[in-house]
Amino acid sequence: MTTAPIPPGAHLPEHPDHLWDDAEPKKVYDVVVVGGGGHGLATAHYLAKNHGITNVAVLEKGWLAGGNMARNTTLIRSNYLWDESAGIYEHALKLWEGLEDDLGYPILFSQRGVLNLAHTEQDVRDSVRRVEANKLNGIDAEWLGPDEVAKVCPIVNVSADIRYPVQGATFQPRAGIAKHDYVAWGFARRASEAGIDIIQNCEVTGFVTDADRVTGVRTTRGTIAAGTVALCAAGHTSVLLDMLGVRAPLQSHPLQALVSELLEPVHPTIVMSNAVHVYVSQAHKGELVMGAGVDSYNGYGQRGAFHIIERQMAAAVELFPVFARAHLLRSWAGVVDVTPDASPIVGATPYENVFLNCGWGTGGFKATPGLGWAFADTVAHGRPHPLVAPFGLDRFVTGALVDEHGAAAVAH
Amino acid sequence: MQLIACPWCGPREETEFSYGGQAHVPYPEHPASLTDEQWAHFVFFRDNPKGPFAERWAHASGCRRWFTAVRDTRTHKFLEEVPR
Amino acid sequence: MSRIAGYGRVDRSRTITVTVDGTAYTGHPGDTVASVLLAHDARPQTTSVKYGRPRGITSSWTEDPTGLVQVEEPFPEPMLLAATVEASDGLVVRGVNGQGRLAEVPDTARYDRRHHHCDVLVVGAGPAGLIAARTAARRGESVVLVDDRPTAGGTLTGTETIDARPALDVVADTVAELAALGVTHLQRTTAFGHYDDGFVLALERRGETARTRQRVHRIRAGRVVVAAGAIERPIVFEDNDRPGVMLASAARDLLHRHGVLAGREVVVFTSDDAAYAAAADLADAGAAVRVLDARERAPQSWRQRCEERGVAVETGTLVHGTRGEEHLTAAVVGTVTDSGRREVPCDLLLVSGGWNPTAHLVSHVGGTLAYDAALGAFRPAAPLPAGVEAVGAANGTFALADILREAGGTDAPVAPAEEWPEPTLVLWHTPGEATRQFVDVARDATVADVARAVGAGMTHPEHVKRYTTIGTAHDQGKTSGILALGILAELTGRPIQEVGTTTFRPPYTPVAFAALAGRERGDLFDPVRTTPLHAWHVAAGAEFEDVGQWKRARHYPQAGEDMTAAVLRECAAVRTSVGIMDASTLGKIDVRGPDAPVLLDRLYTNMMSSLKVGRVRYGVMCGNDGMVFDDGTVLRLAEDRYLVTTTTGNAAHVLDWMEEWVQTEWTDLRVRLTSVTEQWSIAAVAGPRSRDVIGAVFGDVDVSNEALGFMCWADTTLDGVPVRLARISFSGELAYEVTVSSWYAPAVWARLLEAGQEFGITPYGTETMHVLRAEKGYPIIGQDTDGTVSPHDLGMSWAVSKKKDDFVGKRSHARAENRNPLRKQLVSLLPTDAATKLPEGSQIVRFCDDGALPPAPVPMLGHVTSSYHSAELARPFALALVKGGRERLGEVVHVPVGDELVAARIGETVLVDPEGARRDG
Amino acid sequence: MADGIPGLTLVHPLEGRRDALAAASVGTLLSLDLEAPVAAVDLRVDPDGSGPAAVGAAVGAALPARPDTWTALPSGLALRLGPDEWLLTSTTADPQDWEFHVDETASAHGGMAVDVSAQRTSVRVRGTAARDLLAFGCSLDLRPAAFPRGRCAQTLLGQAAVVLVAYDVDDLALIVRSSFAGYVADWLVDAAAEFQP
Repeated sequence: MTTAPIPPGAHLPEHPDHLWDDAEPKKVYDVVVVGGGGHGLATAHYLAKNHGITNVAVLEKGWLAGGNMARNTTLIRSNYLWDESAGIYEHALKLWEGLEDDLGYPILFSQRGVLNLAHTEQDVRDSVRRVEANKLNGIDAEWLGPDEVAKVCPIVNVSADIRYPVQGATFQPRAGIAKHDYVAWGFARRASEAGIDIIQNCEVTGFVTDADRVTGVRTTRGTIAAGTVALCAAGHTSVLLDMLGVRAPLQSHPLQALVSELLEPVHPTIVMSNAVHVYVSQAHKGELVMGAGVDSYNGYGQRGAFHIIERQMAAAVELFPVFARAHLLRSWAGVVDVTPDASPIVGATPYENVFLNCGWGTGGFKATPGLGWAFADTVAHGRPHPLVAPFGLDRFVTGALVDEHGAAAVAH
Repeated sequence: MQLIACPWCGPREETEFSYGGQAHVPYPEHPASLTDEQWAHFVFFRDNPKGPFAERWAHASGCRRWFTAVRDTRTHKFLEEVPR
Repeated sequence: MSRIAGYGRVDRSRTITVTVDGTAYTGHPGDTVASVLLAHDARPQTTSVKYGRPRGITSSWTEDPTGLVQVEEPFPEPMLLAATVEASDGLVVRGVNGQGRLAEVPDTARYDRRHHHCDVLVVGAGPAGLIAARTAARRGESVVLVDDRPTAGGTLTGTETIDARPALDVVADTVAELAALGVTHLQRTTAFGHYDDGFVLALERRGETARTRQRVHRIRAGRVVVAAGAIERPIVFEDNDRPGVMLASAARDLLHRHGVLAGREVVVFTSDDAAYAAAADLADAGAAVRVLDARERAPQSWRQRCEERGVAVETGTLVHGTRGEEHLTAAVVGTVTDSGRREVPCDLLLVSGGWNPTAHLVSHVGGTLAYDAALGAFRPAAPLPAGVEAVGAANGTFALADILREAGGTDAPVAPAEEWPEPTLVLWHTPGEATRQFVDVARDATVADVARAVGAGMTHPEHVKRYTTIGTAHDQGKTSGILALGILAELTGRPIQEVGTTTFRPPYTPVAFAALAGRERGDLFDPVRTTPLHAWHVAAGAEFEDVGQWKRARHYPQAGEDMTAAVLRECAAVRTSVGIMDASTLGKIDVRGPDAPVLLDRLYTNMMSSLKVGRVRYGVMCGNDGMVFDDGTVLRLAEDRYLVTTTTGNAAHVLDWMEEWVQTEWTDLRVRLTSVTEQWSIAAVAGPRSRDVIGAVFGDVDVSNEALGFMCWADTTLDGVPVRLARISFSGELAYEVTVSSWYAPAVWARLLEAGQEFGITPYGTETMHVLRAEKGYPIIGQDTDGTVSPHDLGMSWAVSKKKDDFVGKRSHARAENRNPLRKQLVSLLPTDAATKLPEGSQIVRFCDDGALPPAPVPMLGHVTSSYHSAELARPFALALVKGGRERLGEVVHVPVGDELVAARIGETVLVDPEGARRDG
Repeated sequence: MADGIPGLTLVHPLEGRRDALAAASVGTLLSLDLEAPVAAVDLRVDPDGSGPAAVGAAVGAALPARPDTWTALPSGLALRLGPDEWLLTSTTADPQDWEFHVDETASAHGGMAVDVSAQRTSVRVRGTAARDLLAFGCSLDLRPAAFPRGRCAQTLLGQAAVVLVAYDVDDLALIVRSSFAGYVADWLVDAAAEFQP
């Protein structure tokens, strides 16, 4: 038997022998978390870990973490412009940095840094503005000129003779990627260990209400009484809110992503470019993982239009000439819920015991532990945790938006 | 990569069109008389149904006319396209 | 050497040399790398990703989970299959251990796209596809036929007969007839994605020497006929990953396409009839063959044919494992009933567990695939999506006679029906050590891994796939996917249809990024928009800046000048004499109709209906959210006609937005909008001597302040060409905008330069324009605003009408947050050292008495939006958005710059000529 | 019009690419030529009213009634761009006069005409490969039966909006906004390489 060198990253860590139990729904729970994705599972984990609340059910309409959690491109960063965003995302990043130990699970968290490229004079202004804001918020960030960009990521084409030359980039060294499935399974395993019921193939079909309280959740597996309801349904939040007669400024759009075949390491970091709508990292096994901007129209179909991917490939080959003969192996789409100011909606609803967590757009994955932490606290104490307080539904009435479009509307 | 039937130009590639969101959301008669909440609902809140949805589309790279379409957001399929 | 005389369709008259893992092998045109290697009894030097076990070639086309190679010459391309790479002279490849390598130099090959429209697209040129295409073409339908292999015929080998003739003769005749009927017939073309409304993407491999290496065909078809055939299904047993184990159909394919005999001592392990054809053919070609049939009964006619050839057939017999080191030496065999084992020496072990229809393209458009227990496979289920059909093996029809009938109906040629066939026995794996039974050979994933996933609490195929990585390799589980489902069903004691169905996503096979980019590379990546004066700017040595898709002259450096020096010079020229700038990129919209004034009153924050004909007014537009999103000047050309200008980058957006209001909201307004952005070119002539220049060029115009005052316009002609002169100033100087048909822009520009010579007229670019306007406190929308800034925040309440009961955005200005005294407001910022140019984007913090920043988080007051060196002020200055800025006039704040804290004083925005004497003079 | 008005030189937006386009031409297979600038107005008038007929009378030929079609004027073209929108060109009129002439009639019928002579320019694409060339970048069904003489369409070529005009099976024109003309010319030249012997 030959023992040729095993390619780096070919080995994935061994999984634990046991992950979670498929629970049968009980009649009543203190907390019912609707949505068994990253946010729902993280919320359940921190409810148990930080607040000792374990009489909890996590309801998933399909297979666990099979929504955006299974479909995202796993970028983790906290270099957002506004204090409010920086607060929640940086809290999340700090938790990411200790998450493998907390979960006792090899989630392949790899801090390799993220470059946000600037292609125009205005990109440069916006980038410097964001870097300076990050520094003052205690977030690692620097502005790099084209030469320094080439040092961090030699395969980026920084020559002046491309259509939109790279003028520089912001760099957050602590940014990284993680293995999305393992993250979800790690949270599920801890929650399951704590006695929380993880219930799959259980779709919410309605709510039992009593004045301004929700007393139960109707599901395809029967009605479940709930002390508190926490909504973590991402792209499908509007469907649930419609059942409650609550309106939120959400639009669900397809967001596509794709991978290449396995390649020898060529890409040491993560590169994002708004101007040409491309996002690339190289995952642990060696595949290039890419995402683009969201598809333009509303859709729950978990499929996008191919011209978006073609445009993305054109941008990728422009910025990374060496990618020319890499191959698109698989493409897919998730359903992201987008808000008018590109910031999430977290907090109270007109129902005193129903709490809302949605509108993360392309930012959901990176926020997972931070949101779970703050949302669990919100649910446990029945009031918004300070980190999510700025993201209440009421901001659309007062006009106190957290507009991440202008200077930092960065997908993923 | 759908074919969208522009009521004027006929079926054209999706890439020629731009999306205008929910249809039939009229500009308020007297914005000044609205509460902040009512105004916020006009400015920011739109339906987001999983199923048939009446939307506004513009044939941006064609005749540049706006029209109304009913589309199923589950399949993305267009069910009906009518002028304005 | 295993090249067999009299077999194969390779061109033996020519010999080519292919280098694999450093060894040169001879082959022939028509070979693949796999067939060349097998002809030399070799295999690529590859090992598996996880356990480093040797890997061979297990199939002859795209489904091969092994046999990965890296092309090195003529140009590096990663992760291709030896079975699909066509051999060409000088080709250099090497085996790949799970990861490919990208080229270090850019790929200069050409790639493009081509659109097609047809009544029928047929995918697959096997017997089903050819006849389906012929039937449609004979009916007079326009047909496109694509097939991924180099030649038509699919799995037909030449041993079959159709209409009592050799099948390949019928294929050749059909291909000729299709050509005669005008069918667009593309071989080496893989339909890789199927989308709504009959849209299929197909990649054509045109060859390394073709002008265009690869082409993506974008085919819009009335009907899509999926005739893509089927993929043979392996059976899992111990050490089934050992080189020498191969799909039965692959060995047959290699023999008849390439004249290669993949083994001399052959064991065929099967649970269906098709593999008998391989046994017979390989025996005819000189191999010693033994058939082990897992079923109790062998198909009678095949048993006879085997006897005639001396091929032993054992029924109720299973392969439990293999022996060998680098390569197979024996199969470990037993019977279904007892536990006895014996070794059967062999150098090739062919496996066949039945066939899986290649129905990917049906699934891409949401067609459901239902499990067929008789086939042990998923097949297209009725109703298929509208306009989609599946015929032949892709539809689960495997007998040639039936395939032809299904594809051609009464019009179809006839093949003899197979006599006394035996039903397929669905067998996922034989008994044995699960840790060595490979479900996905490409991922080193075994039956034990599936069992472990189930033990961990996973029951959904998606979870198992992600836990074991089965089906995620280059082949996307073409052979392993169904096995994993079957084994999962077995382990969880559920029928397959309950375990889950299979859905496929594009692409069917991997597609190079560059092929998808097509022509959209370099300058064709995105349109470059230029003005009629672009050639002049280039000749004048301008540095350009990208503004949207436009190239705008940013400054005109002279010998030895950097941008700062050039801009200071250009600024000084405008402030002291005269400068000229190309402002043609400004968006221009002709707004006409009796209700034009009404529309503009609703869209602009200020009043436009009161503007007199002959006058100009600056206006601001807000969105419904009350935030500024564009600004510009408005000329009233007539009672019912305005010319609206927009910012360069926002022009298309503003026009679309205005059309949206007119067409969808205020449909009662009698007003029409026409883009005239390219119709009119604008030369901005600015500076104290601008009046002299304009006067000199347009002698017949009274350019005195009385006749043509600030914010007035007048029409004239130059040599008969209509010209419009407008007193508009974005620099704060006496200035004119000269508007002329773009046809004559270069000519008029030349006249202005000529007349300006004596005043040293200086062309200036956007950077200089930015400095000049900033000195006057004029904001640039998108630079000094970011979508969160209202006209009031900009200090432009003077441009917000209080008379109008409404305009777009007015209501939002009344929201609580908009009345917050701590909103950011536009102010100027003067570094107290009068020397430091604050970087644009810098954040602003409270003055730190001890000269050091407090620990993070440090509250921020705002940020620097614009910052320049001013020739006029002989110092750097900046504009900034600062919380409660206008309440802080005179206050000194700190701006962190690198490790320094730079002190700066907040002030009014207008720093030059506050009373506007120059501008209005 | 091509020679412009004496005194001021009319510069074709694609002057700098005239030679490149000529060089990209391939015998009878393909020829790419700049078209001389023409006077053009964007006509907007109620299609159901008396306007179209009146304007037709004024310009000497009936305006096209069907969507995406054109008709010949005595010295120019009338292209139907939208429900209430036409592009009227004249090879002989002066742009200002052309706008005045059409507008005079149109405004009497609640319509209007706007001079867009310099807004767009045009490239003639001729030859047996003309439609094949365009099929590389245009998603319309350009088969002669589907896009015969008399058809026109506003669509995309590559990334640019164009008005595609079918004069004949082997004779088409691309009308494009002047600022995009360079891109379209470069695109055509690049695609035309496919037909070089």
